Amino acid sequence: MADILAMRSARRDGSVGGPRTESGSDTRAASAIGSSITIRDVVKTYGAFTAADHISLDVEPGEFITLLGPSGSGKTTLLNLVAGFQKLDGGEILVDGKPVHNVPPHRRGFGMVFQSYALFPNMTVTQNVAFPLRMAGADRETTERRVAETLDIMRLSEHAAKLPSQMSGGQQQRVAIARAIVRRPKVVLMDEPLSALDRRLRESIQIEIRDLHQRLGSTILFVTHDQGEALTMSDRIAVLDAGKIVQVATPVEIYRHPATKFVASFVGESNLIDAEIVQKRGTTMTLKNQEGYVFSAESRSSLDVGRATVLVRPERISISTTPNASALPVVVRSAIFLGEILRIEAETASGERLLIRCTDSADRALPAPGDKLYASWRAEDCWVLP
Amino acid sequence: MADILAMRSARRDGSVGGPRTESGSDTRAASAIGSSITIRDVVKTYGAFTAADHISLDVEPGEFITLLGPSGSGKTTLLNLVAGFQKLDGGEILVDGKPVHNVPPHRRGFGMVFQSYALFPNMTVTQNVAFPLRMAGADRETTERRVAETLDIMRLSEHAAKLPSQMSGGQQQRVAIARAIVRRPKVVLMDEPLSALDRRLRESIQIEIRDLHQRLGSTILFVTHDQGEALTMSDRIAVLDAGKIVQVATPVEIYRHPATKFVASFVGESNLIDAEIVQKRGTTMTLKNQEGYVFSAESRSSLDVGRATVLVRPERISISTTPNASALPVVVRSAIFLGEILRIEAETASGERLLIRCTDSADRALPAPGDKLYASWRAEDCWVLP
Amino acid sequence: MSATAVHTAGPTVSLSERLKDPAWLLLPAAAFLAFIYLLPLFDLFRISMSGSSWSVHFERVFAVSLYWDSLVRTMQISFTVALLCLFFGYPTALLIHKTSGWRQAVIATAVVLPYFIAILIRTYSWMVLLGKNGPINKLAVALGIFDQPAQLLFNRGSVLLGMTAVLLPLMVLSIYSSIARQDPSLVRAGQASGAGPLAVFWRVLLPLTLPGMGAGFLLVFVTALGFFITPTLLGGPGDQMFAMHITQQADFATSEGFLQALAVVLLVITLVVVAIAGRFLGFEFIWGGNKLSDSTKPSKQRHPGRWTGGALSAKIADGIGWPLMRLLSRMPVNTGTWTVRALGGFVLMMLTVPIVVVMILSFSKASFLTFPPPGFSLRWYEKFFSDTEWMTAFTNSLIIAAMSAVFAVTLGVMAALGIVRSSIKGKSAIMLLLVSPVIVPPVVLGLSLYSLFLRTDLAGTMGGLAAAHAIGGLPLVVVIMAASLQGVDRRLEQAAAVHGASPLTVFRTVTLPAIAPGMAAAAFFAFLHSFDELVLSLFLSSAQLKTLPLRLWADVNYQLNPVLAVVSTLEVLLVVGGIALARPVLAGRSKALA
Amino acid sequence: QSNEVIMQDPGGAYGEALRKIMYDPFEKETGIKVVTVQEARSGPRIKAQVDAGKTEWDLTFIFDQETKLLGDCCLADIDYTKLSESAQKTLATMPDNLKRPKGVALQVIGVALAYNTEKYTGEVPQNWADFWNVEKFPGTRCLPAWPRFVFEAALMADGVEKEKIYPIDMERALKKIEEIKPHVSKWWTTAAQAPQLLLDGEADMCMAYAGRINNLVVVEGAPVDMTWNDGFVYYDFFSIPKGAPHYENALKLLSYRLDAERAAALTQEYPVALPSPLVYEAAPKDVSRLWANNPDNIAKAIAWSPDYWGAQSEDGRSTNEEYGQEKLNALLAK
Ligand SMILES: Nc1ncnc2c1ncn2[C@@H]1O[C@H](COP(=O)(O)OP(=O)(O)OP(=O)(O)O)[C@@H](O)[C@H]1O
Ligand SMILES: Nc1ncnc2c1ncn2[C@@H]1O[C@H](COP(=O)(O)OP(=O)(O)OP(=O)(O)O)[C@@H](O)[C@H]1O
Ligand SMILES: [Mg+2]
Ligand SMILES: [Mg+2]
Repeated sequence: MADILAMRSARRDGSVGGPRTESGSDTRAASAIGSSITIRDVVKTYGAFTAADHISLDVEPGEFITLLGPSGSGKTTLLNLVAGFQKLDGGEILVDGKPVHNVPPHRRGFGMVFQSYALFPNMTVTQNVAFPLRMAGADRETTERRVAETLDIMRLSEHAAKLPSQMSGGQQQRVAIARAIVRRPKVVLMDEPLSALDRRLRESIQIEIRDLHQRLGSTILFVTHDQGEALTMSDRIAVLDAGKIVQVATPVEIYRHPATKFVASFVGESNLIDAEIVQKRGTTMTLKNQEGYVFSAESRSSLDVGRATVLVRPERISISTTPNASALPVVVRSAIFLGEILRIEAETASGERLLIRCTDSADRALPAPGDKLYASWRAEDCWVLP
Repeated sequence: MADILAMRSARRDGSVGGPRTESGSDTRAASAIGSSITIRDVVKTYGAFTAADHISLDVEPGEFITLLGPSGSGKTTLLNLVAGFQKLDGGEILVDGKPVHNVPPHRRGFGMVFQSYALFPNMTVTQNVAFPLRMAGADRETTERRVAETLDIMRLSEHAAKLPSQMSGGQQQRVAIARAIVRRPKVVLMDEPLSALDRRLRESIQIEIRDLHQRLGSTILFVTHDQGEALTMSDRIAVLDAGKIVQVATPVEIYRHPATKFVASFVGESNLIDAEIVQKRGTTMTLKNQEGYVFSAESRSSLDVGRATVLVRPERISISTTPNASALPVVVRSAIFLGEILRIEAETASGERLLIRCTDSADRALPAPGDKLYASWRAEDCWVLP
Repeated sequence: MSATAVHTAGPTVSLSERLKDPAWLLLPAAAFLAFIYLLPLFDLFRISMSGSSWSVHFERVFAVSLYWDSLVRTMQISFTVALLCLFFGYPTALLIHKTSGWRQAVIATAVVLPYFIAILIRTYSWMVLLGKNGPINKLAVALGIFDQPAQLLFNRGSVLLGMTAVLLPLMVLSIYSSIARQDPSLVRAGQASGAGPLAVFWRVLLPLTLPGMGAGFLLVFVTALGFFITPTLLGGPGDQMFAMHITQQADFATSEGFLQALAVVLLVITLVVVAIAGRFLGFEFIWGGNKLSDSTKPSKQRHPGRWTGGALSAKIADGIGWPLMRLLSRMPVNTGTWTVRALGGFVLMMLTVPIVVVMILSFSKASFLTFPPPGFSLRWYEKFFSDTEWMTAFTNSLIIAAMSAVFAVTLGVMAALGIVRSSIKGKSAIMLLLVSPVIVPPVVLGLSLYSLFLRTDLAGTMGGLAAAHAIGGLPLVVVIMAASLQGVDRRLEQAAAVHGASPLTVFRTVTLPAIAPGMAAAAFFAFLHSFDELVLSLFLSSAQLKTLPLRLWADVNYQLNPVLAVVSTLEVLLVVGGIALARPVLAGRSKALA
Repeated sequence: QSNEVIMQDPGGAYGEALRKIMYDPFEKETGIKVVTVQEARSGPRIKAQVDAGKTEWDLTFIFDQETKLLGDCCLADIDYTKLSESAQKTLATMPDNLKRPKGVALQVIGVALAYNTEKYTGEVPQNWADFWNVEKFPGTRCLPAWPRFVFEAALMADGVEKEKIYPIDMERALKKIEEIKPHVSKWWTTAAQAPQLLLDGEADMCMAYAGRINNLVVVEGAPVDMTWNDGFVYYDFFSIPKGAPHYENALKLLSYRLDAERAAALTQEYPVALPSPLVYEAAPKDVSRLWANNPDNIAKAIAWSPDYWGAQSEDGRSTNEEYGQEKLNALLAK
């Protein structure tokens, strides 16, 4: 997880060089033909169950936003509301500033990948993919060219004449993607479009989607359950839980500064330490954990007394075998050697679990269960959950 | 990738302590109620297209075998053949040593998760899950208990009264898993059963499936496109490509000693180096790459002259900034700092790409594009593809 | 984005909102029926109350126990026939579904063929088969089963047999159109769960094809209520059905008022019975009153009554169903297949043997129908072909039937969409109204309609006749299509819509292919309903416009002669030829669909 | 308006005979086209046409009672003076009751006892008493499912004299019918059924329409025969609806049909005759043996009374016919 993020943030931050800047909300005017989408206080209920609970989200034109959340959190529901398949029970949705509740789905000009693919069973792959173009009235030649292009991108050319029922799951999913993007719509809604693909294909299609996004500037609302995917691909991530949006932020922000415990533990591996606030000075807070270990942490929380939960990512913890006043003593429960990395599960004296990922330095022996270690972290790697 | 494998192999090899031994084919008699499955020279064609091309595979009782392969490689086809849904065009399938071509699917006593879930749309979740038990004639009380248990495992208890159409994709997939395992069948066929689940849920259900597997000793034939999943969960992995099985081996073996270039590059990241065989002594081979860099490698290949392809995993390459006779000089193209790890893309003088993942030691500066580095690896980390 | 224009003021919004609800699709059918059916029906009610006091005719209906008894008997017979059709129709539909290629074509043809034979002559061929000197008796005597020819005709059994044979295709095609849509992976899932073919059938296929079965049952039941030719010819004195009384009354010049009162009683009581039965059995599933999946509607179907209503049947299913299923799944694997084949084969025989009899009769030398014919000749063929009126009548019938089918299908499909896809209230009532034209005996409807047509100058026009025939065709289409629409995957429609297809295009590209089997069946029945329609035609045709049934009837009126058999034989050959020619096309399509 | 006449037509073999003997020569002679309409029950339709003010037909045939029931509302007076001379001559031989202002009888219909000659080779049934006598004449019977004819026959079988049949003692008739009920294989409702039942062997002895039996005996040589003893004779009337579009043409066609020679020729094609002795005399004796207008036959038969059946029933709710029908239906359904 951390890898992906680092890789991405490295690219983003320009350290290795990426075409785009940190925030998705900036100007990309040159190619920005995507629409803005404003979701305002949207409510959707099924009987007594609320599947979308006062959701608000502003999507900039050309932005790539990922909806991330556990199964059943309302991701598909939200996409369906944006696409116009379901009636809102409250709130409104605006596209390019205009309310769309009166615009039927076929006038919204979106592309969409359905979680269940929803390919037309009576049409061949080619016909499926050509469908949106035909609807848009494209001429024959353009249609043929664009369909061939898109099938090529999706590695489907050899299946062009097949019917959906004659294809494997992954092939069907790729047809669904092809159909959604072939018209190069201003807005593309994708519901777990890569879930049936193996890593290699998935990576190459991720690249194609990003590429398409950058070339055409389409606004993309992307649903995935794969955090890695969310972290690498999105301009911003909206984390959903039980029908509510709990945080919308850039991937780096989500990873480093999660808004809630849920986000912290849903995205990436995490240590959530229960501590008492000792002191607060600016954005730095001094805390004390159950054993009395005192440490500093970054915080934007408004809290300044009482208890708080502090997030420390496992890879941000450094360990040493020598006792150290400014370090937390832990006992190793298990240690696994992962290539160059050590994954250690340790426990504090009070029984709190601590997950540590650290480099395997040649200068010390591999820790064994029962060993004593001293863990420490930097204040800036430590985040007080608001 | 390497992490997962290491983590797993660590567990497997007993270095940290795992309940099971390396090979899946050993005795687990105590709980082994699973059936053996013998797939012998099986052929399945669709018109001119061969979806299963003389596939042979021996599955031991109680073994957990994963079918891994790119989209469209024939994984679903193979499962369907084992389940008895499609007629063989050649070969035979034996369960517990008995040919089953005359046994209709419902008498095979298998459990199955379908890639498309295939839930009964007219039944509630409870009814769907209870279905196999009722068919098996379980009494009411047992049925209720087992269904409740299984729903609980799958985190579905609160959805028990819903119809499939009222559930999210991930929820439906979990119902499909519940239905497949509720009867605790001797053989469970699972076609990408976790593809719609987020990491956390996926991990916990992976654990449940492993647990179930160990407790009951069911034989499991598992399809996934997720290599990580394949590597962590399986006793053995069968890699499919274009309707053929290209390798069947333990995860460690697959990762370390892939049988073909395809396996090497499909599973994990890899450097495939083209080299000329200089000399062969026992299982050690001396090779020379295009630039004349001479190195040793492990080999079980029967080749002893001519050209060969050598696999070196990126994490097995060590680098140094000082010239070294026994190292290969490369130029850095890009370097990304991934937490504690450096991911370097480098190029040899002859333009061959080399991917390197190595620890970021404090004693040297972060390499920048254009820097010269010296790469080397140990003979035992280097594998000559047969 | 075209959102702009639409979104302005409040009232406009609500209007366009309202237009989005497909309920308006009911309007054309409603307008059509209001004019051509409700007006005459109103007339019917008016006349039925035109006695010295409004209730005098009704008093008479209920004063004589005869009518009430007959009404009960009619319901019993119709219900039994519907059950029989279901019992024999389902395996036949399965058989069609399970076979493929030429076999499927043959079976499907065998099912639809009888519909091309005038009902009168179809019934007659049963009289031949079951007669004292008929083949069945002869065979039984030869085999020593009977020592002397038995009286197989003119009893309840022969009525049920005859009616079942006549109405079976309606059931078979209704069911088939819903079986054809099923997702094959569900069957696999059932099998993987340990369910044998029979159990899969019982627990998976059967529930999923309920709308088709329900539609078939409703149509057969309601159509059977109005039957009189078959029971008249095949029944004994104890098998008088209500429509027979009505027809009998229609012969009395003085029966005006009473005749209408009988019809009103039949209509009202039938509707009430169907409505109550529908309530009780949850008949609405046919037209989606109990639709499971539509999430846009706040879950009306969740109300607990449904489930408690289902609880009883669930208990029965638990207590008896499951053990039985397990037992069945332990039977040899082929049991199910063989049951289907045996029952289906029996049905096919029942449907085709009469055709063979008719064909043989068409070559008879005699001017009367007798089997085996005393000698063979082509006399009746010559007669048919030498008379241009036959050919004219035939062409007229074709044109009118085609027009009528177009009317019925257009209006019916729209209405079915309106019912199934809208969220209007009172769907059951609307549906009953749409189905009711089948119940009103044409003898009584005909006269009112004739007056109406005379006044509007429609009498004797092809359009008028086609429209009148569509009154009876429409219910067939609506019911079959409503059931068909239940099986359409909404997500596919959404997928089409989001990719730019207007509602009409969505219908054309997604919905239509999905409901095509049902629609073909519906169009087929609407066509044949018109092609076979006699009674309304008697009223509404003119000197210049004669249809085939009218010609046949003119012959039948005085004597049953082999020309009828000739016409039937030619129709059969036409259909078989047509299907044979169309097969490459159909096969290509079905392959594409496989 | 084109020069035509729209004529109601029974169709079938009878229709063909009419076309050949009557219409074609008529068209050739007068240049008036005869357009036929097939319809069995014209009364209600005429009423509807006249009500709507759009009469379509020129000449229709209706039942006896209907000349009275529809007379005022819907039927035009037949101007007998305008008929041709030959027609006048035929009319002169017909009883007054058959040439009413609103309708003229053109068809004699007979209902009689028919039987299978292969079944009864020796002694054949002679009257309704024999029909009821299942000892002497074993075998199955068939009867119409109507009160008319059947009640009369039952009474005759029960020994009521021909003259005393009307008014009918329904209870007595029903009791007698109950006796024969177990032996009746089929209670038929359409004219074509009875001969068919006889031919198929489903019934050995039937009450049947004379015309078709006659046609079977003479033309087809089928193994059936009939007796006119205790038979019934009644008439079909022809009328011109009010507002008929071609009144004059209708009179011309009527004249043509009333021509005795031609009417006789018609009976040879199809044995339904005009109720005039002139017609009978014009036909060869061997074919006219079984005709309903054979004076011998008429003497053996009884004149069936439409008036009785059309009269109010004792309970005042309906006609005798409807009342009897209900009684009969109830008995049959038992
Ligand atoms: N009915 C059919 N007719 C023709 N080709 C078919 C049919 N069914 C499957 N195939 C082809 O057979 C190949 C194997 O299909 P299969 O479903 O086994 O793939 P898979 O390995 O499960 O792939 P995925 O991971 O995408 O689900 C595919 O290329 C597919 O297109
Ligand atoms: N028609 C319905 N009736 C009742 N509940 C529904 C209905 N449709 C969806 N739900 C519920 O709404 C919730 C949100 O569903 P949704 O499909 O949006 O989830 P999701 O985030 O897409 O999950 P997944 O990742 O599993 O696809 C789920 O708990 C689901 O059970
Ligand atoms: Mg979803
Ligand atoms: Mg698959």
